[in-house]
Amino acid sequence: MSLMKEFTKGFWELLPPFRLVLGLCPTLAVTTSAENGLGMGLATAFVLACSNMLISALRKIIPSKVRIAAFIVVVATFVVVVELTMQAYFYALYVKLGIFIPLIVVNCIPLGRAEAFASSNGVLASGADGLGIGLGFAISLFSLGTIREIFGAGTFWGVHVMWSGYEPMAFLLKAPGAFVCLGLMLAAINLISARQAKRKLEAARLAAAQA
Amino acid sequence: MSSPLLTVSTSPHRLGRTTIRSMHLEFMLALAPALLTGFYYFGLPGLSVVLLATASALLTEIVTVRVTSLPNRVADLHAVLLGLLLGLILPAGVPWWIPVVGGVLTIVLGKMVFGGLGNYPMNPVLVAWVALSLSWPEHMNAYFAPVPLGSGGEFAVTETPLMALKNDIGSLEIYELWDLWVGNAPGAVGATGSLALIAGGLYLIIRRLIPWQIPVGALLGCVLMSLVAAYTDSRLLEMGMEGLAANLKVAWFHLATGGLMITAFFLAPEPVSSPVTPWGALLFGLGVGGMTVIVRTWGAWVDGAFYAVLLLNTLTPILDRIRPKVIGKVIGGAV
Amino acid sequence: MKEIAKLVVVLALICGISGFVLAYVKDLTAEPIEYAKIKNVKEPAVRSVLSGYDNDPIKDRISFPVGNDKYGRPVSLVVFPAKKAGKTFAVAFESSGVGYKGPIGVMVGVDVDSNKLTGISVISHSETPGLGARILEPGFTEPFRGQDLSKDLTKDNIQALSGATLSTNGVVAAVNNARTMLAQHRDKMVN
Amino acid sequence: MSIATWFKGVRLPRGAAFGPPTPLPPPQRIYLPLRQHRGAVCQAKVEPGQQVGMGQVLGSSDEFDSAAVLSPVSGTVEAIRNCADPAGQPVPTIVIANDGQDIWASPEGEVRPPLSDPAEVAKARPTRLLRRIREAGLVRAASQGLPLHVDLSPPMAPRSYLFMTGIPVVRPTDTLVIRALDHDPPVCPNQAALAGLNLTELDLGVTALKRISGAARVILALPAGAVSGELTALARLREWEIRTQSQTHFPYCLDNLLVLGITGREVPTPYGEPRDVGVVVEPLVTALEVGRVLISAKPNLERVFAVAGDVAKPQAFVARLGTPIAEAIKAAGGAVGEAGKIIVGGPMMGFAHFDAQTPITKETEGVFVQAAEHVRRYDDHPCIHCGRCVACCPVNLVPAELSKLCEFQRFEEAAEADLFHCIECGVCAYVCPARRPMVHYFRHGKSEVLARRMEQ
Amino acid sequence: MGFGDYMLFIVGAVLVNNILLAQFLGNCPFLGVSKRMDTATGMSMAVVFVITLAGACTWLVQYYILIPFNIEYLQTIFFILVIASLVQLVEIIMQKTVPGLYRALGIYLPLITTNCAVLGVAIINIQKEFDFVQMLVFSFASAVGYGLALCLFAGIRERFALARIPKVFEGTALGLVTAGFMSLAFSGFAGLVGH
Ligand SMILES: Cc1cc2nc3c(=O)[nH]c(=O)nc-3n(C[C@H](O)[C@H](O)[C@H](O)COP(=O)(O)O)c2cc1C
Ligand SMILES: Cc1cc2nc3c(=O)[nH]c(=O)nc-3n(C[C@H](O)[C@H](O)[C@H](O)COP(=O)(O)O)c2cc1C
Ligand SMILES: Cc1cc2nc3c(=O)[nH]c(=O)nc-3n(C[C@H](O)[C@H](O)[C@H](O)COP(=O)(O)O)c2cc1C
Ligand SMILES: Cc1cc2nc3c(=O)[nH]c(=O)nc-3n(C[C@H](O)[C@H](O)[C@H](O)CO)c2cc1C
Ligand code: SF4
Ligand code: SF4
Ligand code: SF4
Ligand code: SF4
Ligand code: FES
Repeated sequence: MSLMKEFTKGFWELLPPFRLVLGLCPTLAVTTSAENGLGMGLATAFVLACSNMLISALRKIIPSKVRIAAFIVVVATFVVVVELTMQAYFYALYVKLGIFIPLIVVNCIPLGRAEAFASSNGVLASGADGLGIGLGFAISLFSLGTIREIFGAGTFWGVHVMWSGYEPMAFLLKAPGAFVCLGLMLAAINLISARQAKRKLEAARLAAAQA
Repeated sequence: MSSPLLTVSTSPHRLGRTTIRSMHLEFMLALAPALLTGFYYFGLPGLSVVLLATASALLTEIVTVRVTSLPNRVADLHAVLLGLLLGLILPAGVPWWIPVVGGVLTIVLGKMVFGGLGNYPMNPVLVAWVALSLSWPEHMNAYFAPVPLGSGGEFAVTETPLMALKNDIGSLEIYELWDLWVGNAPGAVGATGSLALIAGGLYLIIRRLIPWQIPVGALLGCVLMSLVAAYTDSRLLEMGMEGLAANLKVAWFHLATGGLMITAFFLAPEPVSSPVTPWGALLFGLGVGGMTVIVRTWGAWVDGAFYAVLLLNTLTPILDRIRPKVIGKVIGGAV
Repeated sequence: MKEIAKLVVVLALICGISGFVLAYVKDLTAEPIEYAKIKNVKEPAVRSVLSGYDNDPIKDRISFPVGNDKYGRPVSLVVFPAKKAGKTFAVAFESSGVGYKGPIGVMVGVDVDSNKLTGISVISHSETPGLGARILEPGFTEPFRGQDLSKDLTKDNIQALSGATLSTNGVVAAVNNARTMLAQHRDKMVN
Repeated sequence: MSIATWFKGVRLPRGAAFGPPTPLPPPQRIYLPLRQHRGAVCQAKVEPGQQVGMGQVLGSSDEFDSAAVLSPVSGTVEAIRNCADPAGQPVPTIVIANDGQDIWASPEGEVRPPLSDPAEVAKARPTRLLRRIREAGLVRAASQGLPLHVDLSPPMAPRSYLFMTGIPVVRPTDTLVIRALDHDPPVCPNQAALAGLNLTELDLGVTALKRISGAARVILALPAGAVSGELTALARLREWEIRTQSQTHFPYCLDNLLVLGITGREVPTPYGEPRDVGVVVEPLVTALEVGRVLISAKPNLERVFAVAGDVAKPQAFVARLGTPIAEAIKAAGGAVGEAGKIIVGGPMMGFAHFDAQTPITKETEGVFVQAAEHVRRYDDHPCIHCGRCVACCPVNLVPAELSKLCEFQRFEEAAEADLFHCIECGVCAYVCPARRPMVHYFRHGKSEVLARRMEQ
Repeated sequence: MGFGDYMLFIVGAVLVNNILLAQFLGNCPFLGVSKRMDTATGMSMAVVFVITLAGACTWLVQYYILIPFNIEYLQTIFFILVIASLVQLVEIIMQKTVPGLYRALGIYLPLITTNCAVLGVAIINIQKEFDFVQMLVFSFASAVGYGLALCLFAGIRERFALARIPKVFEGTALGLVTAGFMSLAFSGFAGLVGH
């Protein structure tokens, strides 16, 4: 049960990059299409889940003085594994994601989770946490990529989806569009959260009134 | 013993006549000559672009204040002014939906996201213009050749003087400078009539609705940087144009063409995003003028005026730190 | 002291293991990576610039050293020959020129008998989408087909992109580089 | 005035020019706050029910910075209660029912022998003149005025400003400015006094002030176009300089800015005064009162003031101190239109009152009546950064930023951005198209900062 | 490269291809420490210092360790370790030798370890095959560009603190939109430097 909870918290409560305002660079840079977004997200999720588990397994052995260095080595190892694997089997995607694959190392999410969660929790829980947050990240990137691709290129996963005369709003695919889109999406999420909070508050008030 | 219904509030008890709404009405008045010039040369297509942009901006504002909790300040006519300005800097040959989308972007993205008038960091009209340009560059270059009203000619997309200059410095000689000043040249609907824009701008300066430092700085910056550009341009020498007179001709050309005049008098002095301090405003103006010519001469874009404003907008908070000495403040005295 | 020794040992161990793992993974993926590069980048390009062959240009590729890079490591040129009845009548290989934002890699196909281009295909570039990136479009690459390579190509021979002169120049330069390369190594390419 | 100031401040509408002040009959009931100036409150020296005569001391204090309150009429003390003074602060106030007899408390009301020879005054000991002024209960005729004897006495010790790093100010006074200008038109008592100018009183008053202050140089600051031949002749005789200036270029008739314009000396703010740069500025009304007190040897029981705005006949009056402003408004033909605001002082810097019974005091320069239709409402619109306030602020502040800092309760930062140098002239609010309550923000900010510093 | 070329190179790195606004590197600290001008300037200085130093160290590692031993595929892991230890080292040395500077920059140093900009610039240095001097100039100029964007951004955000911003946009959301606008503005520099 609690494993499930560790897993699902990444999808809303701790949804990166919106809730944890971390990992913004890849979010902004690679989400020019749904495919890129998903690829980047999954790569990160893989690194996150693996490094979380390994770090959790090693947590008793690693002296706390060198733990950050050790974490970095572990994360970086998995990043290189992903780098090589993608190059071998997903070459086209690898080329598109470019420098942002190696940058997963400094993407604050894996290190942040290592420090905040894996270093003090069991292997399974850490795996669930890493996978959940990683998948949450992948979903976020996928959504952002979808929006930008549909309006900015008129396609989804490379397939035309807008009406025939539609001329895409290329602005969305460029750097300014990335920032603006992410900002608007964050605002939308804020709005939903505010509504949720309000509803919860009202429900509580109603319950109190009834009692 | 006390008399009823007396109002008590802080001084001053008498206020000037200028309100935000009246200011905006006067801006529109000041824009009227440019709009008429645009109508004269670009006819119904030009007029409809302006009207569409204005209507779209106004409608967007109305809808936005309806569906959000933002205060309803439609009556201050800000949206109308923004839409008008946007329409005036669009080419007459754009498809109908460009001014419509532009109006929406201006209001929603440029203004409302920040909470409305007073809060946005950059000129909303120009934010929208650049977003449109990055998105649909071909449409945003659909400039018509002028066809004076009643002459019965056909509108056709053509090269603007600045595009011509970018490709070939010899274009300096093609255009009659007088045509450039009255607006008889290809360009955006309301940006070609330099004289009309100057007239409106002078009105605004005299009415003290814009600080004189910004337009003066912009024109000065443009002239100075044009001289630098001309001085370093070997192509001029190859054409046999040499000396100060030739360089001044380049400066004169830069002043009269493209978006410089509407920028100097209407877009750069946009209050919210420009500095409030006198020296800050002057530097801002100089920066806008100089940057315009830099982009035109060495940059990738054909015209630099609008980008220049956005760039200088990012500097506004820093320019605002340049202040005059406070009268009565003793040097060395603490607060 | 013991403490520090422990720190060092643990870190060294982790690093060492990591090194071993990565070396192993590197080994495992070396083949697939090489294959992926050719498969994904070169093959489609080769197929689009060559036609009328009855062999498999990818399988029959030849590579020969054409010099050293600045660290002294050898650089090879990979040539994809198009053969009919065992005779090479055209070759495709990669060449590059400098565009608006860095190098543009172009797969150039040349008919070795007539010295005419059988087609070009841009395989790597970092030009601006919507501007320079239009060098990818058939409208731009088609006019190259059939151009005579016995002298340097110029912009006027083809359909230059308006607003992207630099990108255009980059592609033209790549084709001209290919001409030089072909002249130098013709014997190694055609046999 | 320098070119730099030409573009600053605002041009206010010119009100109707005033003739000489009309005498106002003493009212039935008189209200006398026990503090009518900046400084200490007086203790009441009478009790309810007690009979008082004209000139009788109703309240006094041992503190130096206070001026005695003398009865301007004869009658009965009705009550002593807290009423709002012109600044809206509650102050113990003596209410006297006027018996209409105007009986002096002491025989003929004389306290000291008259001093009516300018030559004598010019040589009199300053302390002697000061004592007369103090006994007459004179207060500098300006909002927030000091007791005149305080205003004229050199500071006892180098001034230590609350907010300044103790720059000692011991500059001897060398210039006396007689200000016949009114800073807040159309409330123009000095202009009215100038219209009915009594040259003898002026001569004597200025001579006395010059003697007391020790100034070598006297400058008459007059409204442009109001220089009469007689006045010029007197000025030439006495070697006074005359300077003229527009009254409607607000706020350049305020003391500090006037001193800057005339002498080029910058009065340090906050809380600095012209005398810190060697200048004493006195309103014309005060100079005349000094002259009258010396000639008549009686205390000052009257005040010249203006009633302007939405009244039938805007004009200046001379009335007993303590007269409720309602009486003055009635005498000016009554308010026109629906009741809006009653403002003690002018429209730019005066205080709006909720009570028309507020009395004329020694600080009152006049009353501005505003009909409801002319009352302007402030708005809570965000600042639109138009910069009009910056262009106009006479002391070169950036009011836009200050107002935002105060609005968002960042008071300490506002103080660092020179909030305390704001003279609250209201120019920024006047020109603000967003109708922001600028002066309200500034006062609030100042009071918050002061409160916090007091706590520390 | 002559002097003029270097100038263009610098303008390119600072303005045209601004690592932050055009290349999306170092966004987390960009949004994290830009609420006030003074922290932004502190961070900017720290970034300039670390990026330049890290650029040099990683360059040396690349050409004197990775390439000679043919282990370029370990670039990522080597670089991040070099950067992390470098930051630690700088912190310790600074604390001992220039405590004043340490107090000013110290709190920003750990943040920088997890900053894409540092590793990103190090990798770009190698990808673009810069020589040592070019690398130094590029790293420094990129960092200055980062600092410039950060300070301008902080100026704008300070103004937001004095404005009634809609609730849902408060904080990061509006920061992102504004960063987008800045990126829009910086696109005006496009083409100033040809390649
Ligand atoms: C609010 C609005 C937004 C629009 N946005 C776009 C757009 O982004 N791209 C586009 O090509 N057309 C846009 N259109 C225009 C219509 O889709 C247009 O009819 C369509 O492009 C068909 O063009 P055609 O007339 O060339 O067939 C928009 C229209 C509206 C009303
Ligand atoms: C954002 C941006 C992207 C650009 N991308 C390209 C490009 O990809 N290819 C190119 O040749 N020029 C590019 N340019 C440069 C300009 O288009 C430049 O004006 C052009 O190369 C000059 O060529 P023209 O004579 O064909 O207009 C770009 C400019 C900007 C501002
Ligand atoms: C590079 C960088 C890394 C950060 N890492 C974390 C982190 O791991 N965990 C965290 O809670 N905040 C982290 N922060 C700070 C957050 O972005 C945020 O500013 C902080 O949590 C304060 O949030 P608040 O403004 O909502 O209080 C980091 C900031 C930066 C610049
Ligand atoms: C001369 C002038 C030009 C203006 N230009 C713009 C503009 O380019 N963009 C804009 O958003 N608003 C513009 N405005 C309107 C401006 O946003 C609005 O007037 C102020 O925000 C409040 O008055 C302009 C106003 C003036 C005075
Ligand atoms: S704030 Fe003060 S002056 Fe205003 S109504 Fe309240 S008590 Fe009266
Ligand atoms: S800030 Fe103060 S001094 Fe300046 S105009 Fe406003 S009220 Fe007057
Ligand atoms: S006049 Fe008002 S709106 Fe304009 S800058 Fe000043 S405070 Fe802001
Ligand atoms: S709210 Fe501020 S301005 Fe108003 S009375 Fe109180 S302190 Fe003064
Ligand atoms: S992801 Fe780039 S700084 Fe955090």
